[in-house]
Amino acid sequence: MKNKLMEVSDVGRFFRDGMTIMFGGFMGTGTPPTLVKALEESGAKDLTIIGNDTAFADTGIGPLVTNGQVKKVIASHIGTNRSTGQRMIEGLTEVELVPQGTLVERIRCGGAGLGGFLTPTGVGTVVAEGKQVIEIDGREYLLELPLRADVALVNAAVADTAGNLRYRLSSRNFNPIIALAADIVLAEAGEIVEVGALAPDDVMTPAALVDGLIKGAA
Amino acid sequence: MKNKLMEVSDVGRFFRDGMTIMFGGFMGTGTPPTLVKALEESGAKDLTIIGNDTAFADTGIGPLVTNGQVKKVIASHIGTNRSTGQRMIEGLTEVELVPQGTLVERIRCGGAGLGGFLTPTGVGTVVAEGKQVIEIDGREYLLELPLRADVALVNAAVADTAGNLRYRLSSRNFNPIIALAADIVLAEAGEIVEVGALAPDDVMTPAALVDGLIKGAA
Amino acid sequence: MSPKELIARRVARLLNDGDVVNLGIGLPTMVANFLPEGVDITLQSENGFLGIGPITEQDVDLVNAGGQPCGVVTGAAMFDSAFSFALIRGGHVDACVLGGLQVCQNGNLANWMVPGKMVPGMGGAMDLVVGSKKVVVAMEHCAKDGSSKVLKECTLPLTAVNCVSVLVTELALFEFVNGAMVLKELAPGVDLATVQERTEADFQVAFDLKTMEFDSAELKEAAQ
Amino acid sequence: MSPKELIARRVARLLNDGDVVNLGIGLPTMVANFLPEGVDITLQSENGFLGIGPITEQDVDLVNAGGQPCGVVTGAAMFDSAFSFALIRGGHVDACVLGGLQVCQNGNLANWMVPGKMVPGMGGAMDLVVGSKKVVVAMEHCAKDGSSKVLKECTLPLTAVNCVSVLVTELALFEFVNGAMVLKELAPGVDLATVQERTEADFQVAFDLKTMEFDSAELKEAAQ
Repeated sequence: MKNKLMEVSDVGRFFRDGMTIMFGGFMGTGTPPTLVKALEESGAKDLTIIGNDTAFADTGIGPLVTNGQVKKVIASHIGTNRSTGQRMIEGLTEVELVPQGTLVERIRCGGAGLGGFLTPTGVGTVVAEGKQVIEIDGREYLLELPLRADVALVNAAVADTAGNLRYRLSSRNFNPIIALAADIVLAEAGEIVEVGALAPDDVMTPAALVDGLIKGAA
Repeated sequence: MKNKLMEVSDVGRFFRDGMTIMFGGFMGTGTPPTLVKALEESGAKDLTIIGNDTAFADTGIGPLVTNGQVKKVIASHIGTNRSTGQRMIEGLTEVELVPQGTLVERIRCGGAGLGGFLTPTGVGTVVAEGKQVIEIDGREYLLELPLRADVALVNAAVADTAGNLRYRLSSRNFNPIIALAADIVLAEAGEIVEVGALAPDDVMTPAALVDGLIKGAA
Repeated sequence: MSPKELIARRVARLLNDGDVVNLGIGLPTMVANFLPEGVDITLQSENGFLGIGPITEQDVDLVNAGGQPCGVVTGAAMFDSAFSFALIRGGHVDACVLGGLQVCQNGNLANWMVPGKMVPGMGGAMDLVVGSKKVVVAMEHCAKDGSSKVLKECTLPLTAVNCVSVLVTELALFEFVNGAMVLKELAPGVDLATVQERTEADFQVAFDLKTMEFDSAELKEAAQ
Repeated sequence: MSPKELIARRVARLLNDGDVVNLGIGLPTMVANFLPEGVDITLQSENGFLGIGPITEQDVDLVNAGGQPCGVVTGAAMFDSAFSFALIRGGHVDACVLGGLQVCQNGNLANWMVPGKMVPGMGGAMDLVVGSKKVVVAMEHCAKDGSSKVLKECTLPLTAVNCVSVLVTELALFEFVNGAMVLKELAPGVDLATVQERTEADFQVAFDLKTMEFDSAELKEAAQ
């Protein structure tokens, strides 16, 4: 299997202005700090970022918003990062709020080659605006469409050099889902092991999905 | 956490004529042998069974079909069990053939509270007959609907007494998916351990989904 | 007993042994402290696990749905966010307890946004109230300015329509049955007139209207 | 070299280093034996893993998509069937190789059913041909009765429409480009007239029509 390990300095070349970037994490837990830092330092701007939330002003994906690198946020929650709300009000950053279950399912949909799905979540609310309502067996559902990205930034606890990943506790969250939904998948892991050190049943994201891997802080 | 462990002799009470039963397994690998035997011995008839295939005449779910307990089969493949094909031709058992990816996704959909999903699989084939075609971004998709069951029969490698389950190698297949899609979930595991022996990151199906657990053959 | 504690204690007694429960941030989180003896519930955290427990040692990879460090019970199980919301939307959560900004008489809930003021996002709330078997709203009856939060019609953006099963405030407990809002219980020392006065919604009064029950040990504990 | 071996050897050379590949049952399975030196591919098994390998010791829990005992390579990863088909439909499989009953000139494939005769079910084939980046059909050019399996229009129930990327038979290799079927290569010792005679489909002939290349080591090995 190919060795996917690279230096942090190799990562910058994947980022361009105007890209759509997905990131794992829930209020920063499970967001890859080194990859986010590399994206920050790349100076790429006009980004669309997709993830559960924008964390805090100085943790997780937060700094990217604060820095003004982000044109649009697609998230379920922006309340903990004041800069996101402020930039939204000032018209500097567009924010699309999506219910968390719908958000992660739209990402899964994009990664799984599905054209959309029907969810009861959001029926009769502002979330339904502009969406097709389809009735199945007398219950109304919204037709929600897939989300994909150019690059996904994934945080793992352990990775083998081929890119098989394993997550730990609640830092798993969106990570295994975004790993299917982007053209380029970059992963960061606190611990890098030899191929074979992760048993096949212990792998949570198969190596075939990972394009590049860096060693992060343990 | 509740202890879900029961005797095989307690299992028969869950089965009734006319029920819909989902089962894990791929050509018998990962189908719970003891639970299938209990269903067979319960004598429940006119069953609808949902699973990837009908295995072989004498393995996996096969014997149930051969015995005439099954009114309808929903599966992706029946070729390895001659009795299924024969009963279909004789008009004794109805067979609904569903592409494997669509089948498992319909089950996931039923377990995940979604009303349906759009798949490109089957467009322009007999699978599309009677189904709504929805165009998204210029590509055609079939609207496929959820599947649920009264009882799911799950096969695990290891279970704790609360019902946390872990699968092994290719016997995982449909098992973790059907565990969300039935009113009653019965699991069989070759090895039963104390609660706490499975680390939280090693659990593949949470105990909360499992209603009853039996010790199967190791 | 503070109003919030009263609400949390009453909600705790709505939960059944064996239930899988999702508790929202704030007041709902307090419910876990007041479970009756012998009631074993499993707490779901929508960021990806079943079995929230008391924190023993802080672990950077283990936070609850409020982003706060937490612990897990023995027998906990971790999963990804897609699985977590499959559980939530798929009816595998027996009850969720959420705070509310407004509840109206047909069971609509508004709890995620005040236009022009507070736009944090809905997080997992919309999925939780649509998917949980029982939706309990735990909130104070009136806003700080004294206006009722229990309305004929919600004026704030909705979280979901017809979703509330039970509303518990420091004054009363209402159930929503077949589209009707029914007053089932009064808080200790509260009379019907007070509830009527502080409630804008039209509601029915149960034939067997009761006073909320707390067992004596509980009251004694609360008094301390 | 038997017709089947020739097909398998030619298909093997269509695969690129680093590809994730799904090989169907029968002839396609043979492809794994003929990978060129230095081409490292990962084999997907749609029943739930990446990294099929040679069988070392039989394990009751480890079978391939044909239900046969198999092995795994170092670095293999297991998953459930929903994930497996997310990989397949989601474009994460670079190439799939399947057998065919009929292929027609617009790239339709029929390979799962002969009404009134063989109704085994489509298994994962319909998802594989819709989702894989490249769909290679590996089949003999004519049926046992000598009739062409490469048709103007398929007469058997379809697996999918416009799905075939490349068709490899013991006579020729065709590519399907923008709805057109193009003859790109002839098998060694086969002339265009023979292909035309045994093909019902209308096809274009590539300007740079070539003879299939096999390296000398390969031919030597095959001759033994």
